[in-house]
Amino acid sequence: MSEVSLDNVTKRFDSTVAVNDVSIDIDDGEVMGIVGPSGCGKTTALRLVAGFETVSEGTVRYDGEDVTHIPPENRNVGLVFQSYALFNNMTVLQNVTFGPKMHDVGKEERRDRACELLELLDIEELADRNPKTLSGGQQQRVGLARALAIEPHILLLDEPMTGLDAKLKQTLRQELGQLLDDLEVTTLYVTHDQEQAMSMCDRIAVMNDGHLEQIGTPSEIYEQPANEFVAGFIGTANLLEVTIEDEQVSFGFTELDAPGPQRVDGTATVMIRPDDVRVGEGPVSVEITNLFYQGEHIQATGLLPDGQKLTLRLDRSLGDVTTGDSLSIAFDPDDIHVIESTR
Amino acid sequence: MSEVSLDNVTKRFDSTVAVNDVSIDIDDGEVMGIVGPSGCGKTTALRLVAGFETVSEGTVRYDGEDVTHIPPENRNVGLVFQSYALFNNMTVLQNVTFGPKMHDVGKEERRDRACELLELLDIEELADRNPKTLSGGQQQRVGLARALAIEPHILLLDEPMTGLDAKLKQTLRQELGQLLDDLEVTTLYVTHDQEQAMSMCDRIAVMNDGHLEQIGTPSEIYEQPANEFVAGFIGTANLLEVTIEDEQVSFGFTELDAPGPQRVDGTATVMIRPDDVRVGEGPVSVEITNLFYQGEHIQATGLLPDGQKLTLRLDRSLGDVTTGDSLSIAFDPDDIHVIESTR
Amino acid sequence: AFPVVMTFVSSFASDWFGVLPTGFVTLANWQDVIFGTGVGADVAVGSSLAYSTGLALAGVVINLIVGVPIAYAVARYDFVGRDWVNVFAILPLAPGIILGIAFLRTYPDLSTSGIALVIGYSLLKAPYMVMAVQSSFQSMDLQQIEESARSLGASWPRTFLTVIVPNAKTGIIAGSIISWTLAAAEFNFSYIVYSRGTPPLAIFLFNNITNASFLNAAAAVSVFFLLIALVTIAL
Amino acid sequence: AFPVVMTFVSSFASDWFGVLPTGFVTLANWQDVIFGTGVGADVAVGSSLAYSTGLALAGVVINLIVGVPIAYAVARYDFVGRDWVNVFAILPLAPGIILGIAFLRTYPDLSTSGIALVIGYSLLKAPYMVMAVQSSFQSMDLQQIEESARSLGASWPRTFLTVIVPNAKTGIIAGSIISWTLAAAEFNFSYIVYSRGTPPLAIFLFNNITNASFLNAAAAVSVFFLLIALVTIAL
Repeated sequence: MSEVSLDNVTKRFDSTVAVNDVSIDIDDGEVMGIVGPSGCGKTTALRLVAGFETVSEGTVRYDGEDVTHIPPENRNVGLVFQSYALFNNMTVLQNVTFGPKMHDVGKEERRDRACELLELLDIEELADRNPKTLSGGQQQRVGLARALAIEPHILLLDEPMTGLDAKLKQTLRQELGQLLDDLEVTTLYVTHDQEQAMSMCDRIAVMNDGHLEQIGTPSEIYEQPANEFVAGFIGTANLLEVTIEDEQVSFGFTELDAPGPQRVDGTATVMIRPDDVRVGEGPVSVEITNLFYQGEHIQATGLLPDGQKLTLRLDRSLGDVTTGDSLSIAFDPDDIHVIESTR
Repeated sequence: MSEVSLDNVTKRFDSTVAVNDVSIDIDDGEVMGIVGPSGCGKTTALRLVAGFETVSEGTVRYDGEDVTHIPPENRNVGLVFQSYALFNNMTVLQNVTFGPKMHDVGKEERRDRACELLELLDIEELADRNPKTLSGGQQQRVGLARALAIEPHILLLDEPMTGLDAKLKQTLRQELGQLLDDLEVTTLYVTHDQEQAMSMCDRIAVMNDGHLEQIGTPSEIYEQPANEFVAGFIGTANLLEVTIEDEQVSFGFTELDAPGPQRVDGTATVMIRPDDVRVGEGPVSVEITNLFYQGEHIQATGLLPDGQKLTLRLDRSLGDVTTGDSLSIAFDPDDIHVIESTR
Repeated sequence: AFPVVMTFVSSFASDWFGVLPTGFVTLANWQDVIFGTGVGADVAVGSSLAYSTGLALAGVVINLIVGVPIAYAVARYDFVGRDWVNVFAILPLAPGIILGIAFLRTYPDLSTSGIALVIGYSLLKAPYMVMAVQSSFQSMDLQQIEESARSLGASWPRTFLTVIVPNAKTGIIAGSIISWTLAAAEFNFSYIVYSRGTPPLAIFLFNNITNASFLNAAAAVSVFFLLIALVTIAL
Repeated sequence: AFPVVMTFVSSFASDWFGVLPTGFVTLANWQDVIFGTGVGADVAVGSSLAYSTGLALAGVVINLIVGVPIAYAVARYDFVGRDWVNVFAILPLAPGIILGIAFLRTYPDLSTSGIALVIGYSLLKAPYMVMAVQSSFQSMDLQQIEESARSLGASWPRTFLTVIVPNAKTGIIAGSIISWTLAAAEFNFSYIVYSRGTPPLAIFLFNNITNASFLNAAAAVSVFFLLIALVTIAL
């Protein structure tokens, strides 16, 4: 396993810029996620790492070595696609030994290596099956085993969960996360699903419109989003306009002491996560307009005194709240995050 | 809008029973969800309501009237498919007026009705566009407008969210939920995604293997699942083996007073939701083996003293817990649910 | 593609005896075709072309009526014998020569009439229509589109005509062009069935080769290809 | 399909003068074909059939070598002129008669050799190969499969031969059968190019019809269809 880095990489297709001056360093053994809406350039970034697209500007490095102009078959990367793209003309075992065979690994050794991987992924009994006959979850494991069999510098996962049942997705997310942790494989995980990225990745790069918006650990990104785009894309965010003066944050309807000295003075946007709105006590009253039961909690929309909407989470114990009720809420100074860039 | 009911409906295809003696009553204006894994019969149930499959046994009723043998074009149901199935040979407006036209509504009136619906769904500016050129979210609205234009007895939604971006799905879920509430349309919503069903439906029918496992409000199903299948399919469930004797619930490693008199005596299975495990204080100690950051909270897996796994939710404030730590936990007698059937 | 270009080029030449046509540029061949003053066969190339065009068109109409529903049924439903229908509809197994003989034996009185040619053309070229239309049907979600229309109150025939067929427009047009061009150029069947009257195009061309006025024929074929190109662009 | 059945049935008859063949069941026709004792033409049906079969097979081999990569390129890449390649590869526009003449003019010395027939067959029937293979390619996720193989260390040619081609097996087999049967039955082109030696099947049949030993021909054609059926089932 290796460190992999994109240094100031730009990729243009004719007149459009798919990836615009993006730098990402993935540490040895790290699971890095790239998330963003469709068309944000995340898949192009993955294809640049794999070598299926050539960069227009910038450098791709594996362990510090420039691989920008090395063709994909000599880069030694493991790819798992959304469709898994298994070879239906071969058995599961032949799929897994295909990579080592191409790398001239001896027959005995590649068989042993494949069996080991199949066992690790708990699919050794599928070795002689045709991939076509497998379920989605099984195909995913075969795809993983095939990619891991070449002991790649980096494992590239392109939306590997899309198309699976919601429940299966949850289970596989845990298993895959565990596996990547255990194997200490350097991994690049591309997805539009921020929940998956948060639970599986060590760090996450958020892309939008070809740009890198923010890169950081899941909690950094969730709790301290760099701008409104990140705040809105990762989780649910309440964005409120405030005036900051003398370390006092004024919402118009209530005031708070700012959490430490603020770099902004004047008008600013603050973000409050729904789960950070304290319900049941406090100076602000909201009128509930909407309730969505979600099992663990109830997501509610309330109207603030100034008419802005606020999303909040109610505990299941508040299950008897109905539309039209008023609830008292409070914000904790530590839970509001001032967004400095408005992009 | 109407009441719709399936009375003891069975549907056989050759030797397989797709729907097995299922009864569901949908009240006027109610949003009923059918959830279950793929192949559970939920889509067949929807097709029986629409009339695209004929029942093998049982009766389908609209407002008490037997429609079992009425062909689909005379049933007046609004259908929205996963693919939306818009007519690409017509404009958006022509799509929406198609239904009224088939029902011999006058040219003026059907145009007015369609414009009203497009406005309600906030897509009036798309009226002259070709459906092919629209985004997924816009297509969904056109599909809805088309289905609603015939003022159907019941609106049938077949996995209408699958295939959309995770973030878009969240937004549309709220909008659609709100819309169905406002319109008071009797709705049958079929999905494999229990989260969507819980937040959008008034009641949910859980199906498995052709059978109806449970029917109830989202909170009934989440908090009092009828059996292990429902407990596991809806949300995340910890299922633990216990012995119940003299209103004492014994876990082996700890004991609890039962919440009121129990119908079971002897060995039983209890369910505890991860968010009901109280963390930080209590008689039981678990060793954390796994942590998944999920933004709002952290999902953790811990080992109980007897080696069983327990899923729990940690508050973000416990963000410094790492694998290998021990945490004290407690169960509240009110939060454990004894599962009576083991199916 | 190469012979098409070669033919087109040579239609403007006055001679073609060696490897390449010579004597450019003459419009004499085209004049012959268009005004029917050609030498060689006993009728003008133009009328032969018009006759073939008309017969082929009639064959296409039959193909549309029969082929589109077959393509639809195979793409949409999973019925017993479906694979057989598919194989028989698609494999263009019957050589024109055999069909022609079977035809003559069965209906000896029809031999000289255009009806025989039309029916033969439509039978021979149906597979292409079915194939082209089927590929259109396969790229759309037939079942969901059809069921949407029916739930909106459209009867099955109405659904078929107002929703299914218009959505398969591309395939239907492609199928019509292909089966029309193939029918207009069909030789074997035409040769067996034709006995007197205006000869179909392929027969005319065949007769002309022995009479050495190939350049006339080239012009006729060029007209034919231009027609196809125009129709293709127009649609 | 009807003429095929009719032909097969009549191959066991000793006479066919009215609407239906009569004089069942005789194996004489089959004997003629298989042992080459047939009357009518100057060679046995059997050798003519074998000759055509071989020529058509050679044409199919050329089609495979040329057609599969074309089908792949069109299905996989989005290059300039792609639509043109597609149209020219797929629209079976060139009638055999024109191709035959262009051929004779260009290479007069080749006329009697089998090479001319093989090249002609492969050019004429290439569209069917391209179409059939393309439909196989279109149903698989070519790009992801190819890129998976390459990321595993396979060079492009190796990826093509060990992964892409085997996955398109169904289409390649279907394309081979279709273009082989069509080539074996091609008349127009064969008629123009053939001058002496063993006649291709279509010419043989054509000659036989005038010589009234159609039942021999029927047996020959039946052999031909049986062959196809056997190959189709075997694969």
